[in-house]
Amino acid sequence: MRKLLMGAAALALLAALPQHARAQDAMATPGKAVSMVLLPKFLGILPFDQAHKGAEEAAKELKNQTPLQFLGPTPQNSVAGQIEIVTNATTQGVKAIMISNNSGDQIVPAAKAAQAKGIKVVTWDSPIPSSEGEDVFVAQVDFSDIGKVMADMTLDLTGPGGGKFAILSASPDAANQNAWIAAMKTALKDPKYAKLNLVDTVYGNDESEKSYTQAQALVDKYPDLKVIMAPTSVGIVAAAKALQDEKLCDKVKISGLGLPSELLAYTKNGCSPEFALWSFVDLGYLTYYTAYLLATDAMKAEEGAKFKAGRMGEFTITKDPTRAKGLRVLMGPFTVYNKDNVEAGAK
Amino acid sequence: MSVLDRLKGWETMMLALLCAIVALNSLGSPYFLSVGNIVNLFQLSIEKSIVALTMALVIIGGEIDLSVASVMGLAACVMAWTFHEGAPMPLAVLLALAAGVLAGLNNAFWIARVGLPSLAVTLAGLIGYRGVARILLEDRAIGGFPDWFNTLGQQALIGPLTAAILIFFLLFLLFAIILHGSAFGRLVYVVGSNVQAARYSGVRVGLVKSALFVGSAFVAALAGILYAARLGSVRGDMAEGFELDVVTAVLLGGVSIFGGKGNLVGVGLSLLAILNLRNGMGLADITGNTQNDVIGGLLILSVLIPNMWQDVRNKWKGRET
Amino acid sequence: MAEPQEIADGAAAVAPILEIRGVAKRFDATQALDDVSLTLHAGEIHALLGENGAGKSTLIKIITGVHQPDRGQILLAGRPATIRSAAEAQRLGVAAIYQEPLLFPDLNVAENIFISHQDRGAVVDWRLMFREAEAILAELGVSLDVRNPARGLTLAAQQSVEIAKAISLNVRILIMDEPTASLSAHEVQQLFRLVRDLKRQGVAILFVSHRIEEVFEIADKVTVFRDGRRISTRPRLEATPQRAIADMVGREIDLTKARATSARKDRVLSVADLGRQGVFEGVTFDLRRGEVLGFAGLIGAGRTDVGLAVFGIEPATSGTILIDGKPVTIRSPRDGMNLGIAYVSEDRRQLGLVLPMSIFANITLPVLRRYLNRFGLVRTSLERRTADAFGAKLAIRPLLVDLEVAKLSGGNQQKVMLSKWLNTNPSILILDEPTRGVDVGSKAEVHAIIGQLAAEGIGVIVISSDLPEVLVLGDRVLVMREGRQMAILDRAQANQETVMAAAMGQSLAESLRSES
Amino acid sequence: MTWLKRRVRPEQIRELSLLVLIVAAIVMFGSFIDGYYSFRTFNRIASSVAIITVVAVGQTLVVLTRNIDLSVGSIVGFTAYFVGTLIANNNGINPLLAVAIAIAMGAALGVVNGVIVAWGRVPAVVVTLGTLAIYRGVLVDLSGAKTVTTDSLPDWLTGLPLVNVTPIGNLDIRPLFVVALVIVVIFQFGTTYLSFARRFYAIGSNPEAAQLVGLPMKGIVFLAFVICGALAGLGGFMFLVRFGNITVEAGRGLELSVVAAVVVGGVNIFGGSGTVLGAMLGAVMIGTLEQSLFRLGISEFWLDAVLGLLILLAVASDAVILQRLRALWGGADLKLVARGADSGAGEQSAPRP
Repeated sequence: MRKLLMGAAALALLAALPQHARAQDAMATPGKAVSMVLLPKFLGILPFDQAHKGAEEAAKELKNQTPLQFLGPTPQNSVAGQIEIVTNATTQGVKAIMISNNSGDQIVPAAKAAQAKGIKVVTWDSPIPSSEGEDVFVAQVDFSDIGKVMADMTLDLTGPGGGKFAILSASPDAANQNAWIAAMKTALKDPKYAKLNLVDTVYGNDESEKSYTQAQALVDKYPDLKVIMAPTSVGIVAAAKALQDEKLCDKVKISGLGLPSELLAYTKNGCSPEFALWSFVDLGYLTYYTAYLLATDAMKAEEGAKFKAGRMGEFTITKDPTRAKGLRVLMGPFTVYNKDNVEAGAK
Repeated sequence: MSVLDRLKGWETMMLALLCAIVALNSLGSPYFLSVGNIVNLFQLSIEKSIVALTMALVIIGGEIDLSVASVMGLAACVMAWTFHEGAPMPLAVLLALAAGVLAGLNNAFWIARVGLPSLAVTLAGLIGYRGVARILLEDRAIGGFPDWFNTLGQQALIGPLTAAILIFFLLFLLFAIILHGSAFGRLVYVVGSNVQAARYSGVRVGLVKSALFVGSAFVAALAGILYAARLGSVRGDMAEGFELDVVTAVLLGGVSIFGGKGNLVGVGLSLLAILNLRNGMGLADITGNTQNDVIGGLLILSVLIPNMWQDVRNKWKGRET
Repeated sequence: MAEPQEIADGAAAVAPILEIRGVAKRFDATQALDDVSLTLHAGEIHALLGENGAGKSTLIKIITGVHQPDRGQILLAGRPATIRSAAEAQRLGVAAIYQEPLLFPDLNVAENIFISHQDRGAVVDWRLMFREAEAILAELGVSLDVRNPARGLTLAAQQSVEIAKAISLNVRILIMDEPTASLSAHEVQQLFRLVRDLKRQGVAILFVSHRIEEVFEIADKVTVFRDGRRISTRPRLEATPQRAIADMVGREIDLTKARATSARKDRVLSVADLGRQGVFEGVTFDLRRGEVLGFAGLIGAGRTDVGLAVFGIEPATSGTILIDGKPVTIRSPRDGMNLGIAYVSEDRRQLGLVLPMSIFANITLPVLRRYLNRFGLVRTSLERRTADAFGAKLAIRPLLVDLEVAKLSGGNQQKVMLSKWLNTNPSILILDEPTRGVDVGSKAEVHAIIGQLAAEGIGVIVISSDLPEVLVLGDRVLVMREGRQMAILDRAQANQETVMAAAMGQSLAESLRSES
Repeated sequence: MTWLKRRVRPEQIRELSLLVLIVAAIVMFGSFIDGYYSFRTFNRIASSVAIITVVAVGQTLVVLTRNIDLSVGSIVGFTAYFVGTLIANNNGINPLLAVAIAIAMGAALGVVNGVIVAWGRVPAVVVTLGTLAIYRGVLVDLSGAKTVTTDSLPDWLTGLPLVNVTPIGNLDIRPLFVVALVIVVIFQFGTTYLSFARRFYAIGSNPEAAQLVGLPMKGIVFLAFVICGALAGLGGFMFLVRFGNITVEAGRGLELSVVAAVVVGGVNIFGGSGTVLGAMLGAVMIGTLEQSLFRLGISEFWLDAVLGLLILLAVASDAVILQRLRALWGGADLKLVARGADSGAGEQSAPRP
């Protein structure tokens, strides 16, 4: 154990030497043996699996001799599970942990402990709100953009006349969901959305059944509801199905963030004519590159650091404007899907 | 086979199991036997372990308390909320404990006074207390507690041991003494074995049961607070779903779900076994569901195998005569 | 009461319907049955006597297919039979009725009667079932609402349902294991009428009881067991209670000698116009120090309820209780105990003892606080000493104070219960059915103990359905009927007839008249 | 009155008390929510209750025998997911065959529970607490994180929830509800009129007696678990039909709602008494509350608290009403009950889960 610590320390020293590294893009030197852990919110749903694919792709490119560990908790003990995995990874002295954080700031102590052991902590998909214990956050897109896009799509669906809409979120405890909802609320202050009226926010806990009944309940409670905005891949499909079953798709539209492959049918039958998402494959790919670079000390997690991420090209570490402090790598862009491009996206 | 023998048999079995697990783990991972890991191994589910102690008493007393996890959440949320509303931390902690006691009194009232089945009452509690926690925090996550509080859950106090771990061992001793040494403990067994006989012997059954449920809720609240201290921030979903893990640990400890049988040594051993198992699998990069599979299977086999063994023995006896 | 002509047609000797040859059964250490042989003829009532653990119940369990014999064989109507299960026994026409009726409280009476019928088809025809059930019960001269769930039936009623059950299976062999243990004299007579009917119909009956006088009233043959062996089998006429008892316990015992009174002047308990809403009312009596007051009456007459009220488990709603002349209110068992009252329940297994716990834990339960050290921990050493002391005094066997009470015989369990309550140093001791299901040997001991306790100055109330017992023990006998106090008879007045008469509802005067 | 008393028993009309409570609740909601009395509301409650009910029926049988099956939630998820995948992979499959497979799959999982409980003599809580975890774990491990999506399913299946089985006027009743109703009716009659079904009650009511009477205890318990599993399997299929999109999380936590329904439905958790009908009413009670509370305009965050409270009150008032009924039926029985082995106290707080 002590040996390991010393090893880590030595690496850190070595890393400190080359100052010129910052001048041009940090390049990953392939073929190193770097043990890395990819930690999704929980196992069993598609987006995280796609991210895993992307990460594996990157791993192959970088010829990392140590295979990638894809470890996830079960949904019902996601928080405790994520903390446990981070702690065990720390014990094992891995080089980098990539977290899609489902535990809010509750992960901080564990993450800090990991950093203290020289482990690089990279968050993706969902950051650590306080950014403590986190080296950098690989943001799929700018959170405030998500807010705007959600507002735009809503306005699109209600038409210029505007009207009532409601939000169907994952769980009250999902940090990124809450961030996006907050972002949307700020976006709504813009006069051009004046006619949009957010009447309610409900939660489906990322369960199809709960989301389904919640969507139904919404249309019962607000007969003149125009749009349900569901920024969760599980929720949006369930909601679409619910309204289809209610034969209400012509009155109420579903939108939000979802997977084309899952929404294909609903986009074509007009239940969910418009929704947005980014590529989770790319997100996993980029995250892996970032973490690999940090773990091999080819790059340091500080503002302005530029690096090249294989096929995805060049990225820069910047301040995260959507959080008090903290750094982020902005992936982007959004794809807004509709009947024209959804089939392509579903491929 | 008398109860005593059976328990003895059970403990030896659990002990053997524990040794096997430890051996496997230390072979499986070089990190397993490091001090840091041993501490983590306790630390990572210390709150469940604490609650398991009182759950054992409740089940031995012939009842069950499914609301513990929600009470943990409730206490944590009450604490966070009052703190957020500007109350000094110590006060917030006290109020959280008070909330726990209140929840316990509520359970006790319906079970001991009105005489409803504890399963039904605490099932309602499981939903209801979580609900109250939600009302308080809604979609917020409240953190930023004073450092002394966070260190309570995160820093080592004595040697490598954190406050939570120390509290666990203290409570373990305390409850072991209460259950196996004190008059109350004796009454718990009596009530768990035969409520009516207890009543006819002038035992205040209602009082014993009330004590059990209030105690259970109080300790759950304490655990909730420690959990908050360990994680440094509180959310509405705190400790959701812990109740099943806790009950599992207790049953694996040889406590009879029908009450009246079991002891804390067994529960202690089963806790150790589970913690080591989870930790060992974690280090072997086995997580989530697979861990649950193993624990679940273990739970069943721990009762099934002895039964089978007994059957075989009886068969042989049959042949001899 | 016995009708002489009964005996004559009793010994109808044809090929034995049941023959047991050299059956043996061993459980771990104990040889429960050792080379036992027995024959049973159709239309014969064959009594089985023996102390608990003598092997009676093992034999019964073997005949009913619960156990398999290690050696020996069973012949039914001359043909060898192996009975593997209770169901199989029923198919072979063997049915058993046990001391505690085994009904299904949530099923209605009719269903209880027909539960074990395999031949009634897949679909239940309730109307038919109710009709048939009513018919059978009518045949037994019992009136019960067959739609009523069995829960809450009196023991007597449950017993008759059990018999109806047996009859409905048109049995050839009926085994009755202490069917009268929980019946009052009157109900016993009802039961015997049924038994004689069955006998006339040619049913062979194996009758087990601890009540010698009953056995000699009903049985044609008397077989005595001791220590897993058959000691003797005699026609009823040749047998005498004394000899039977001698065979059972291996020594002479007399259960008929009334104990010398030890009653003193001062009243330890006075109860005036005591009542509990809808249960009993107007109960008034004094209990003197050193006196034994018998409570007689049919099951459900309210005797036990008076006991429960005085002890505080189901507190009285009217009337007054004085202890040592001072008025007191008793709302809970604790109150009762603090006032020096002890109530030994009729139901050992459910209400009396914590079976899975040790002897000493049971004995110290009510006064556990006496055994705490200054840290509030229980001093088990002290507990064991207490248990040993009582064990020695009441001759609890085996005297291993750490032994589970469940492992003790009925008599010894009874002694543990007594010890438990004596340990509270009561001045008033209420004994409810103190010898129910207890064998003769232990019964005598229990009686002796009761006398001794009275002599020590304790006021004792004995509630018993065993009329001879009440008469032997009681200085006076309080008779109840349907929740009312009918009479208090002193030694001079009290005898089978007067007590029965009062229990059946005649006034004291009438009952005294009927006596002469 | 006396005639009535002779014919009917408190135990038989105990469901009445629950019915009263439900009606009271509905009237209450109706007075607060405009447009509450509508077929939409009815369908909401009906179809949300349908699945719970079907599973609760099976659970009832198990509970009657003094056991409990906590693995139903996992069984529902298991069948919903795998049958879903099966159908997704070959849309041509015969609907009835699909249903049969679902039921068989559930039954198979029930067999595992049943064997271990009946012949392994392991307490049901222990066994099903274990299989609750194992079944779910196996599901997640085998699934490879794929999700069954509506568009991968044939139209007859996705369309099923929309079918209106009563084309008369605006009367609108959905298939799932009908299925649940049919199941309830079948099992209500079954448990009342089939002699082998009566044994569920018998062995739960007094195991010792059942032993001595020679009832095949093991077989009966086993059967209860198998039926429970099979119905959970059917529930799984209904789950697939209703929600279309099935993640590996499908049906997580369902066991608690089911147990709640059974308990609220007045099935004695210690075995022996209670009816399938009661279980359904319990499910309806909870379903009505869940579905209606939201529309009262109560904030999302208040629902659970209120729901918990109402469930508690339902159980309590139900117990009180039943006691009143029993008392009405004559104190004598009550008195003896109160003293007997399984007295009021014993019945409720005796340690026999």
